[in-house]
Amino acid sequence: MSADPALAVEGLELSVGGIGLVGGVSFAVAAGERVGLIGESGSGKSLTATAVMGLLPEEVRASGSVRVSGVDHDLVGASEKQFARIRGRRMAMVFQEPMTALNPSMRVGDQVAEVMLVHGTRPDKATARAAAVDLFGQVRLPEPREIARAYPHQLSGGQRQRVMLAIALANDPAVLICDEPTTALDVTVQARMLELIRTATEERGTALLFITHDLAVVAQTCERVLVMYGGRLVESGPVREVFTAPRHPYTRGLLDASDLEAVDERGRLRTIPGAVPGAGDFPGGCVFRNRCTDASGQCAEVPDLSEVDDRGFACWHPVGGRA
Amino acid sequence: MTAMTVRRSASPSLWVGLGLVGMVVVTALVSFLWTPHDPTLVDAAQRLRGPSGDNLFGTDKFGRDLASQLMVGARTTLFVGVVAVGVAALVGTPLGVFAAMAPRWLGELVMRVNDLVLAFPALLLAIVFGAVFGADTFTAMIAIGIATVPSFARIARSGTLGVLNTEYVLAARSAGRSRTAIAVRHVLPNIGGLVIVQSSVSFAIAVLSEAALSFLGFGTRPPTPSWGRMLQESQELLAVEPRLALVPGAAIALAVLGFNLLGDGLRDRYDPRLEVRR
Amino acid sequence: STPSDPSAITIGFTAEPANFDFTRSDGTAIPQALLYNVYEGLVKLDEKGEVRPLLAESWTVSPDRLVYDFSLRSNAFFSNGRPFTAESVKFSVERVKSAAWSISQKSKMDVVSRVDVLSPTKARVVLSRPSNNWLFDMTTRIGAMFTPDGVADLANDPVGTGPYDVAARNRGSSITLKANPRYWGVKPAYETVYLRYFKDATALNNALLSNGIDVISAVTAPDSMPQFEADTRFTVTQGITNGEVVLSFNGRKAPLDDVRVRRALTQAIDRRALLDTAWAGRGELIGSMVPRTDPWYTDLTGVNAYHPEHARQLLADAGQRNLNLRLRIPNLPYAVSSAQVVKSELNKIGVGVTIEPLDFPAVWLKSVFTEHDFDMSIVQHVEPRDITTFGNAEYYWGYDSPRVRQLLAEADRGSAEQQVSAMREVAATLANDAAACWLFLFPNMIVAKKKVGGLPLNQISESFDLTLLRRVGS
Amino acid sequence: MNVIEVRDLRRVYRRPRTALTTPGTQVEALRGVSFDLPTRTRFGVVGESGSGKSTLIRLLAALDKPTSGTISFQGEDITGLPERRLKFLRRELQVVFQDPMGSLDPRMRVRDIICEPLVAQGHSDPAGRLTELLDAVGLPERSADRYPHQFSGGQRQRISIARALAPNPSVLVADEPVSALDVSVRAQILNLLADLVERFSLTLVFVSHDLSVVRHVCDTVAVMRSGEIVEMGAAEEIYEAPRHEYTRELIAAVPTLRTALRRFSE
Amino acid sequence: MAVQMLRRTLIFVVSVLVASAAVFGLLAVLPGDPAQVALGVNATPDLLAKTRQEFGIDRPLLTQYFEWIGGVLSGDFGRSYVTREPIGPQLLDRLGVTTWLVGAGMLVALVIALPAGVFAAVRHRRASGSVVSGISQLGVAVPGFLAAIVLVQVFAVQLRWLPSGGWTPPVVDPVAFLSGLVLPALSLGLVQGAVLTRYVRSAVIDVLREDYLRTARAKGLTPYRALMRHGLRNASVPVVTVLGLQLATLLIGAVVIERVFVIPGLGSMLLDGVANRDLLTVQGIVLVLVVAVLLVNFVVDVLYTVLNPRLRQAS
Ligand SMILES: Nc1ncnc2c1ncn2[C@@H]1O[C@H](COP(=O)(O)OP(=O)(O)OP(=O)(O)O)[C@@H](O)[C@H]1O
Ligand SMILES: Nc1ncnc2c1ncn2[C@@H]1O[C@H](COP(=O)(O)OP(=O)(O)OP(=O)(O)O)[C@@H](O)[C@H]1O
Ligand SMILES: [Mg+2]
Ligand SMILES: [Mg+2]
Repeated sequence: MSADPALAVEGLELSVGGIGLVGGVSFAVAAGERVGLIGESGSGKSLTATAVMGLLPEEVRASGSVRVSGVDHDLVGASEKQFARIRGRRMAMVFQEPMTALNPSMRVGDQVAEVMLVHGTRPDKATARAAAVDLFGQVRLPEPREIARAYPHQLSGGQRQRVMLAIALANDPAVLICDEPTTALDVTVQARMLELIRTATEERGTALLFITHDLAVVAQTCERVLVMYGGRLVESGPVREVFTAPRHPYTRGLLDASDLEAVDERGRLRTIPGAVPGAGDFPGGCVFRNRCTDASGQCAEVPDLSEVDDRGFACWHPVGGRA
Repeated sequence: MTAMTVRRSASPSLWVGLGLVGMVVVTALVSFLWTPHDPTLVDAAQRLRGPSGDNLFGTDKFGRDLASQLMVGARTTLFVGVVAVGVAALVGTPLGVFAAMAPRWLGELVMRVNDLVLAFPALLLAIVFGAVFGADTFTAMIAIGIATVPSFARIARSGTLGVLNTEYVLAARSAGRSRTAIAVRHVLPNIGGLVIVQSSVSFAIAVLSEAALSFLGFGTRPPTPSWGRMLQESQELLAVEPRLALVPGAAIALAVLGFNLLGDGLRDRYDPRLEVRR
Repeated sequence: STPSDPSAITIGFTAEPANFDFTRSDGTAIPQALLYNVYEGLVKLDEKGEVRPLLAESWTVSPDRLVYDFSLRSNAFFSNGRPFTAESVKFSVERVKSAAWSISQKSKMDVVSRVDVLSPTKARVVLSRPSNNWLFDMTTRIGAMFTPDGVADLANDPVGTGPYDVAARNRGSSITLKANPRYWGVKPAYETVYLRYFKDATALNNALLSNGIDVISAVTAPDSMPQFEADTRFTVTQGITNGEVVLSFNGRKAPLDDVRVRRALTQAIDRRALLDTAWAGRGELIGSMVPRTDPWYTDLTGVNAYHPEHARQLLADAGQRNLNLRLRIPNLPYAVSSAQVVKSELNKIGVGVTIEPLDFPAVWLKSVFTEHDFDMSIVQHVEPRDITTFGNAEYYWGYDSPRVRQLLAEADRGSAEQQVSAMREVAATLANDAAACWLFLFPNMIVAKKKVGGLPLNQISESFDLTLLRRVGS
Repeated sequence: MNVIEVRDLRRVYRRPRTALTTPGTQVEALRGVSFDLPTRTRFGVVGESGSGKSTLIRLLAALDKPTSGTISFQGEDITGLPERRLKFLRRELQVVFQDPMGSLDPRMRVRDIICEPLVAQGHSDPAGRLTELLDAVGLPERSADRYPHQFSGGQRQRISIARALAPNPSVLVADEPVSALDVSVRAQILNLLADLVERFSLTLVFVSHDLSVVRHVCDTVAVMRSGEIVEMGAAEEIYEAPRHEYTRELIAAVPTLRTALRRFSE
Repeated sequence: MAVQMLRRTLIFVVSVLVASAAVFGLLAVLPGDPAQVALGVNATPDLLAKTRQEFGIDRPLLTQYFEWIGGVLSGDFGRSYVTREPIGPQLLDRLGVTTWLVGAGMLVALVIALPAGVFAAVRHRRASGSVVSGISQLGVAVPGFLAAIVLVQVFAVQLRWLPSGGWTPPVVDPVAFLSGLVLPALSLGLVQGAVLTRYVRSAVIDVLREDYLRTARAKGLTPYRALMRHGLRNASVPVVTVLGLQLATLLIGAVVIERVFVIPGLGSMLLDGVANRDLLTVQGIVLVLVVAVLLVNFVVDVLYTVLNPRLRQAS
């Protein structure tokens, strides 16, 4: 791992109208590293990703720091112009919805070519188009030439998602963010897509931030994982360690609930009691304390994400006791 | 990924719209109890007086108090809207729901006829109605109402199609609900927002139509005060007494603005696309 | 028109001719544009109401007043090149009596029993009974002279002997008249005349104010007059027309068949105030169906004058309480304005009035005029000498007086003096009977650029007589 | 005894016209599906998107008419029956849908939503049954007067289930009831369904694209692809020893934590 | 394909036939006798009868209808009761005038609405955007004829820059034609432009929320360029619908404007026709209007497929 991370997020805080949505999130992704960001719906994964990309809705306020290698300024508070130079060039993103994320009235080849033309990485339209066809081959689209001339509606969901990936990879970005890129796909298609993302980033040495709520997908794709709950990072570490020896009760709960083979004596799945509160309704202190079986008075205070050797958790009563 | 609900707080346009419409309603109601002067009393001696304490907006060429006419005219304006929108909504909405729920060919047929009515000049309808039943506000507005039916039918149909595609309608059907019950219990409440929005916009259009018809001489009968007729009567005096046109003109514009803003505000509140973001 | 062209003039009108054929289409618009300008008759009516020679240089009337001998101009030609002769007279007069004419005014020619051609320049018309009205009527459209090979397409191609010929028409907008180079008389002051039509009185006003036209033939938005009077660019004249604005009563029906009720209604209306409010005080008050330009005019405004208390008393005498009347009017500005004043005035003596504007002419003609379905109406009666309609019991107002009928017949038959005295008596009787309530006489208001002279003060013929216009200055 | 018998079921959709000049294309959503469902089976249907799972469910619930083939419910052929003769089906078979928001009328209170089948079927005391139902799905009683949007996804799915249970059906059909839910909530709902099936002796038809979920819930599984059942049998059997190529592919593709973590131990 | 075309044409023809019957029926109940209107007061009964016979209105309604529609189908609209000329050429003339007027009005509307609507949408959360949409709201609320009257007062009567009304055909005098077109087009276009601004605004706001616009920004396009390159074409789909509907209302709504500006278009012909009970003419006009509106709808349909590849033949 190089000393200079491809993506470094420090103390990211996001709020809307005084309600904190994401608080004190810090993490780094090294070049070539694949990091998963997991958590239930509403935990703030997408917000974090869009904050990095500078695509936050207007009403959301951001503070903290976001840095991308090869860019000499902080992305928090950067202007649209500055972002425009970085997006699609230094960092790129694949969104969840393959159905709506492509312009319905433009041929997909042109949509890929555009990202190269915008950043001037290809001299002219013809070259960019040829490069697009190339990319289609790289993302394993059958008959890339024909596909390039198709409109999005003529492609299947999996094919469209590959087009999205081609767009993201077109300029060999340092950072690739994928926000639930396979949730809308069939399992068989999903498997192929995940494989593709993995190899593509490996080949290019791209730093990958992979967002999903599916733990298995993370386990398949990533090396390191960040667990988010209530707008905070509650645990981080190498996938294997976190998934085999979780320290935060929330991570533990997630793992238990996803395992359909692990059942109690009555044949029932294990669950996390209660439900995720809405934005702004999380308790003060430890955000998980109202659902935590181990919560105590101490939990009214915010636990820091204690990071030791890449392994961290934010809990007063970690699973397996304090080290 | 789950749907997240963002309930919007009432927008400023809703409040401004409500305020303006409320003003029209209150003025109309007060006019039943009190007006500064008899709005139809002709008095040669009072002709074309400028604004004064006694005549807030002055008098017209018949010596009638403009303020009083404006107040009673508010009634006409509301009446116009209620009749036109009433006809259009009461006929158009069920028609649209029917067109969406009926067998395909029948629905198609209804919509084709609907398109035809849409293509038909509303003005001609108003003139014919006026000639047959006597020109007055009511007949003119029935005509405008009929001409507005298609837009309600369209909105109602597309809204209904949307509702019929939802799983809660499937659920209702598997619960054993009849078609009519589904139309009444599920479809109508859920397209209600759309219909209300359309109503307030149509209200505005009806007010403008009444003004235009009165301008052409097919609208409200004299001497019943109506903003449109006041405007028409003021025309030849425009250069001499612009006040006579400005007062009803501003009243129409403000009322229409009010209804439009109200419609926008309601749309913001009711449009399911804005309410639920996925 | 380009304002810079001094030989051209643009005149604005409100009513556009639907076609050029007044033998088959009624209305005032066609004769207004064509009579005396394109078509000429043997005689014409001047603005004082006198019958003057036109295509006839002179005429004699036999003592029994049945035979009219006209001597004709020998230098008149139709615009298709045919000469105007006594044959033309015979053809034209007989044509009115034939099925070729279909408008109702043709009946005024019924009194003619035959036309003799005495020589190319001498024509004799023989009447079946003496009639003073006939020669007068010859000044209207029925007296227009045609030539047999000029009547093929009257609707589009009028052929007359007048100073102008129709050069172009732009339907819905304008008609262009060009001076007839072979005209027998004085060359008109303007070589080209554009007649432009504006359905809307305000639009017409604006056209003059914005220099789009040179003359407004008749201002029908009286309240706008001050802005012209204040503007130094314009000359403004105000005379009279023969259009009596009449509040008519349906004399066939109770309670308006009761003379007391009619008098009460008449006395309840302050006609001065009405004129002031409804028509900006422009126009004249009349007490009967006679404009000031008729020889038998007398001031009858004092008869049944404004007296609301008296009106109330009359109503009480007639046993009318809670009277409610339907005022069914044409949807025209003067009627709508006047009706609102009438309603307000009658309300003051406790008579309820419902105003029903009707589509004019179609619905008004059908319901009020033909089916007599009304209590009161307000219409401007524009035909010359239409007082005679009170002699027709079938007419829409249903006034039935044998005495009036007899007087009218005597007037038509008798000598000039007899005519005047009989007509005076008719007018007085009508006023006394409150056969109708004469609200006012429509004014003739003309506004023109200063450069235009010769504007007719009064408008009492059917024609807007372009031959009167003059150029001023330059 | 079989509650449901399906014979050679076909359903062809005509897509609406998309261009002015060409007719819409035809889609064969089901191409000859047959199976028998004994009472109290927990029957799972898996298959990828567009394989015809929802179509099958709509036909089973008589919400749509097949192009050909028959379905008999408790021995009676229900295909082509008019709505008024389907009363027994409406009582005996109820459906839980996928979208926890979309399957609840946003303008109705929870009370009215849950009681809707009872009201529609002329039940004598809908209100009385409400408390029972809320309790069965683990919702507090005060939920009754609230609107769907005031609940979380998991709670909404509970409401949906309560509604399905209202007429005391013998067959519960669920179309991807947990696909839109988070893992933790998914576990809660799956537990609830299992409880209810047991408690009320229900026959369950459970549709999912996730083989591991189906395996957890069901005892019998049918694998669908392009409108056909390619393999059907006991859940464990299919999972452990898939016979059809496609089933194998499916199983291999489903990511599970256990298999995924194996990656690291190698 | 041919079958579909045929089907559409058939629907169109049937629509027109139904419309023609409706117009005919509606006008049949219109009180007032065309013969009497033509002859005026004092018409004698037998003259009236003769004229009715001449107009052909003494025959059974069905006969009249079939004769009329038969004529129309072969391009003959009959002869006007009033002008006694063939109606067809007149209609064409007037349609030409109205088309100019509506076209120019639409142009004004578009020139206003496109930039204003996009601006108001892009800035819809900021004051400047609210000001633009506020102005458009006000513009919608002003009756068209009031706008016309005011424009005439200012530009014709007071400033005397432009004619207050009237119509010069373009072939006669192009300069006069254009200067005469300015005010009517403005009166028509300003209000319609305000209406359109609101639709453009909401269409653009909708598009701004679309995922693919976010994708475009993620590619490195500035928000403005993203909108220009990806948004407008997609936003134009709903706008074209409205444009189609507006064109229909404009055709008919031009009546008042034609009245104020004394323009001999279809609208004034319609009013005159009704007033004169020139029923054949009125029937002809309405039929032409209905056909025009249906045609506009058809064109909008076609435009859809051009703008929206989803509607083209799916692969
Ligand atoms: N513009 C906004 N205004 C207010 N609240 C917002 C806004 N955007 C997001 N939120 C709230 O912030 C929280 C986090 O949202 P985010 O989209 O990041 O969740 P997520 O973890 O991506 O969930 P999912 O798995 O559903 O995508 C949610 O509770 C959401 O309601
Ligand atoms: N109403 C309809 N009109 C036309 N085609 C339809 C309709 N409903 C479904 N289809 C088509 O029928 C096929 C089967 O659809 P179905 O919804 O049954 O699939 P599914 O297995 O439930 O898929 P998913 O997992 O996406 O819900 C699909 O190709 C679908 O596009
Ligand atoms: Mg998200
Ligand atoms: Mg499905």
